[in-house]
Amino acid sequence: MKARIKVTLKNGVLDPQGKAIEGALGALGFSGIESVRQGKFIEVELAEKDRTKAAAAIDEMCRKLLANTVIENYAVELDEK
Amino acid sequence: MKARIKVTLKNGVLDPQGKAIEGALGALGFSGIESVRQGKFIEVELAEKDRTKAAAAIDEMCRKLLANTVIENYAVELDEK
Amino acid sequence: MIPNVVPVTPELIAEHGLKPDEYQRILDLIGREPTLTELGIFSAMWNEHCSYKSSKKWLRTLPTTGPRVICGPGENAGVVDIGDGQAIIFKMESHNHPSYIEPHEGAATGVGGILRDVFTMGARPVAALNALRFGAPEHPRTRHIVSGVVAGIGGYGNSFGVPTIGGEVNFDPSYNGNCLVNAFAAGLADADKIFYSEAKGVGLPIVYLGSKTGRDGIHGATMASAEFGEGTEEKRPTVQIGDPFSEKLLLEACLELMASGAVIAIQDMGAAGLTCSAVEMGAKGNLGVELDLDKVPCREDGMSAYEMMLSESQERMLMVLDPAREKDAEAIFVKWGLDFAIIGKTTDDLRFRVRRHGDVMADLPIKELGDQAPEYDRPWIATAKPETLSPASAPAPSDVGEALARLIGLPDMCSRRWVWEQYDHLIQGNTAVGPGGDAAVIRVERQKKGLAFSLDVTPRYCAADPVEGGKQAVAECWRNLTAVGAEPLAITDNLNFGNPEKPEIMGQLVGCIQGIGEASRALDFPVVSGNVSLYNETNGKGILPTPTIGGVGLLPDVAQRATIPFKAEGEAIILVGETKGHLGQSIYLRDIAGKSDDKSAPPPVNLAVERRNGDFVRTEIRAGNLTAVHDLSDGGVFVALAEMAIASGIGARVKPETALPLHAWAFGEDQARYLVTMPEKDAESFMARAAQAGVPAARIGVTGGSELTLAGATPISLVELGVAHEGWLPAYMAEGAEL
Amino acid sequence: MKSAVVVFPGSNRERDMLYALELITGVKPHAVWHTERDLPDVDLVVLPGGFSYGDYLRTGAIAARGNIMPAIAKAADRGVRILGVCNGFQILCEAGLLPGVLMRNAGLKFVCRHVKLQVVNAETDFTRKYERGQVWNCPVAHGDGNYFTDTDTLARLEGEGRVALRYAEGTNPNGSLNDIAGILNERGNVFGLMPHPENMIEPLNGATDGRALFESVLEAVA
Ligand SMILES: Nc1ncnc2c1ncn2[C@@H]1O[C@H](COP(=O)(O)OP(=O)(O)O)[C@@H](O)[C@H]1O
Ligand SMILES: [Mg+2]
Repeated sequence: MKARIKVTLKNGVLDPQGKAIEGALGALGFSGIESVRQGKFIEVELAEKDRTKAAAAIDEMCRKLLANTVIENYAVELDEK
Repeated sequence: MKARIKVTLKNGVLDPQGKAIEGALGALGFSGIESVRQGKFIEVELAEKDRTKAAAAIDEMCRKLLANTVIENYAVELDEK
Repeated sequence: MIPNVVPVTPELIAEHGLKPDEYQRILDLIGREPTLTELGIFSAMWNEHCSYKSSKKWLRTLPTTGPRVICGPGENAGVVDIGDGQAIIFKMESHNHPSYIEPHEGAATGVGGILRDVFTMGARPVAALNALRFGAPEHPRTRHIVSGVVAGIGGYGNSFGVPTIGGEVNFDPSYNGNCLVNAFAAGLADADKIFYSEAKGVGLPIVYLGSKTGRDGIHGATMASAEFGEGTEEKRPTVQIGDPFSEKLLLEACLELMASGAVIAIQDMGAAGLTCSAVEMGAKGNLGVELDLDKVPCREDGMSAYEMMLSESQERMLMVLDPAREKDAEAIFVKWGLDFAIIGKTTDDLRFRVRRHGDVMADLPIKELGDQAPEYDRPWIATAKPETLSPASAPAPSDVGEALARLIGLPDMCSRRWVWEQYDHLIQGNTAVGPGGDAAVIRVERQKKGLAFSLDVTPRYCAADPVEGGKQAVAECWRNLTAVGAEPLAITDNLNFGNPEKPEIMGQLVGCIQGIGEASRALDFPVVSGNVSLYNETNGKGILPTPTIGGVGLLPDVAQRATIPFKAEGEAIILVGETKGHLGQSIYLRDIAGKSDDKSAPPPVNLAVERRNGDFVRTEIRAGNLTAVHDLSDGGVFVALAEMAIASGIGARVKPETALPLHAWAFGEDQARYLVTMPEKDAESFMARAAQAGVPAARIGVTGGSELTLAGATPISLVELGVAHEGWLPAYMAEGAEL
Repeated sequence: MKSAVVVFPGSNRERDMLYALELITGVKPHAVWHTERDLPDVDLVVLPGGFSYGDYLRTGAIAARGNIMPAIAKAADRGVRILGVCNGFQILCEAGLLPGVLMRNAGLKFVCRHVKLQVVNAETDFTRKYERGQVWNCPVAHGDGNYFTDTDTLARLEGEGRVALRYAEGTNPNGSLNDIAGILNERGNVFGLMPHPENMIEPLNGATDGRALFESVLEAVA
């Protein structure tokens, strides 16, 4: 089972990297950019075949380590493969 | 238009972060983890309403700034909103 | 998996960087066609980087011994005695091409490689420096490369935990398509606990330690081999990624392991990883080596013997362990969470044998792999001796003060703060003089003494006159160490040149080595390690010859160091050394007078004078007579004065007594000179001592005020100078933001 | 004073800290490896600077979940003084022993330079040897020192005098909220700061302004 996890900053949390990217894109001549936010994209390959169990495990991983839930949200996609 | 961009390391490129996360998950007692890879997830809000134009602009941003195409791949999803 | 037996076509040979006669040499040596793995092994061992085939003949002419030299060239790094049973171990190495392709990772892995060379010998790294050469600022790729290289160097060293305390940054169009990243590292060890790469003992386990092996950096060679296998997409050569975290663990594990007494021999895996390290360990110890590649920890599936032998994955070590201590060693590897495996053993048959899946993939004579490498006496043409430019024939500026204000803010002259603030230069708590001084100085941990470091070369001098340029690079390095009060001990060199198959380029290499040799002999400043990087060319045009010199000096008492800033108002400023107003190849001539095509001679180096003046200044520093010291180089007296003033916020009033045109006096780049300050009351006796030592010295002015005033020129405010000096680099980098 | 320095894989200023503590307290501190589950009996536990686990994922995140952390939390509950410097501060935040997070520097670059620190609260166990309002010199060396927390927490920190140190005179190197350089927990026995007082203790360092921080703890536990 493969899990694709997006970790994004919560609304209202300052995002220095996103802001810098926004500035850099502007400097490169791109216009009409309203906002940029940067997060993480983590892919985890699991031996677990059972979807429910895998989902539960990944959720726990996110809560315990992969996301800092004080400032971050996470979303998981599971994929047989 | 909102673009969601996943930037991931190319196959075969060493991913020290992924390796460290894998180790940490193991230490936390998670078993059956076969691999972890870490990438970036970038969300860009564009004023552009035209899908084709937006796609072209985002692609250029990725090549010029958001991804390091020597070592990274990128994938874009576009979303009206 | 790539098959091991393939038709050896001329294309395949060429793609492995081997010339037809070199291939013939292989056939003669082994009496049969090589397997693919064997061809790969030969190509790795016999390339320029490992075999020094174009430079060896000339490198042999360098002086490499001295009373303090414990180990000269031939090991991972040079070892020099610093008293009290301690040694300093240091080396410099280039990572030019990788840094051009991927600036961040290329530079980072360059730092990682040189740190490994140092701790492989049992030393804890205590200082890192780097000499960087970039293309013209206006070239479209330059900014991207500067940004990536600096972040890469900082990112690696900061995380590893070594202070990065100095270096060089220059811009020149000749580096547009070929930047130079020369990384220097130095470490401390007990002089009787140095570790070498020579294997000892038959049948001993060879242990692999560190990160797993992947398909990193298997250069062009892989492209050739890929057509033999399936899944070519997957096997494309990849850039090496630095992992400073693993390197830090490797450092601690190695030092712990060495202290435990389990290590018999150790060698890091650098260029051509497993191949070079295993062959060197065996060949040096007159032993054969047998490797079972199935045991090698791999990061990717299905790696062939060929790929494993050529992989340049980072943060890996190879060692011969005392079998009686295997358990202790294992406990240390486990503690640090590192991959390790016994991957082979030493043998008595002098063969280098490599197995994969039980099959012998390579079986070669181990000594010959290194000893029988081709060596060339390449044709060379000496660079024509240039004419000397007379001071009077160099165009004058409309105002010398205004010229200074421009000079101090030029790309090659401005402050490098933007660079070194990204480097942790304070970690370890021993930094006495950080970046920005003549030489960087650290205290030797828990001791009174200190060590000084400096990297130097003036490529435009080397281009105009390789011999004088080579001499000058060594002399300037020696002078920088002297200017902080250190006794110069020894050097490492990093010779960056174009294509040695061109006689003019070979002539530059030969000339520079000759100059380096002359200077290091005259100054008792032996060469204990080094590295050669050739083929630095784009579209058939070579870089400026750039033989970077890295010097190390010793201060008996770090508290006696001298620094650049003026210390008080009303102090005497004295110029030590003779000023002849030599403007040929000067920054002034190139950048202010607009003579970028200057073909005249660089300033000549008189090594006896260099030594006499320097020894005098060092004695005065150590006697505590001087309050500030700065050596003179690019930009001459006036630039040095400005730097002393800006660094202190104290101005100066200067009135030279000279028959020279003012701009030649102010900006001439005559060698063997220093600016020193002292309380006014001490000036007279200083002048007397200088006269007695036969050292030319002239009182040229007094510190004080908030301006730099040179009689005959418009005074300039320090604020204005400071803004110009600090401004250029941050402003330049801000123009094209990078992530 | 008895002290301990906790060492994680990738810590790299632990030797600086061990040296500083020995120099200032006159007692050799313990070095505690992260896999331990118990701490020695000490008055001060220090989490030193560095790049624990390479700073991968988030700074301090992996170390904060290490074996030794429950023991540190328990010690904090007992009132033992806990000091986190730089990466140590990041770990304390990730472990929830201090509120908030340290994000990427606003300039996105690693910054190593001297800054000026202003003592906002001189009545803490970590700052009592300074004067209130005193400004001192101290180096910083970090890429992620940009302190951030929600507005309620920020108001509480400020209101309760738990912002002990601020970057002074426009020297904020990282964009941290309210120029915060160092904060305390509610009880006042856990302190985290980004700057490196352990590198400001001898004339060689240019000044000795960092000593008072260690001397404060020394006095507090006496
Ligand atoms: N220009 C040089 N001057 C003196 N010694 C050199 C020079 N270039 C290389 N050497 C020495 O040759 C040996 C092999 O160098 P190198 O292959 O770069 O080392 P490594 O295998 O550790 O990367 C080293 O001991 C090095 O110090
Ligand atoms: Mg080496």
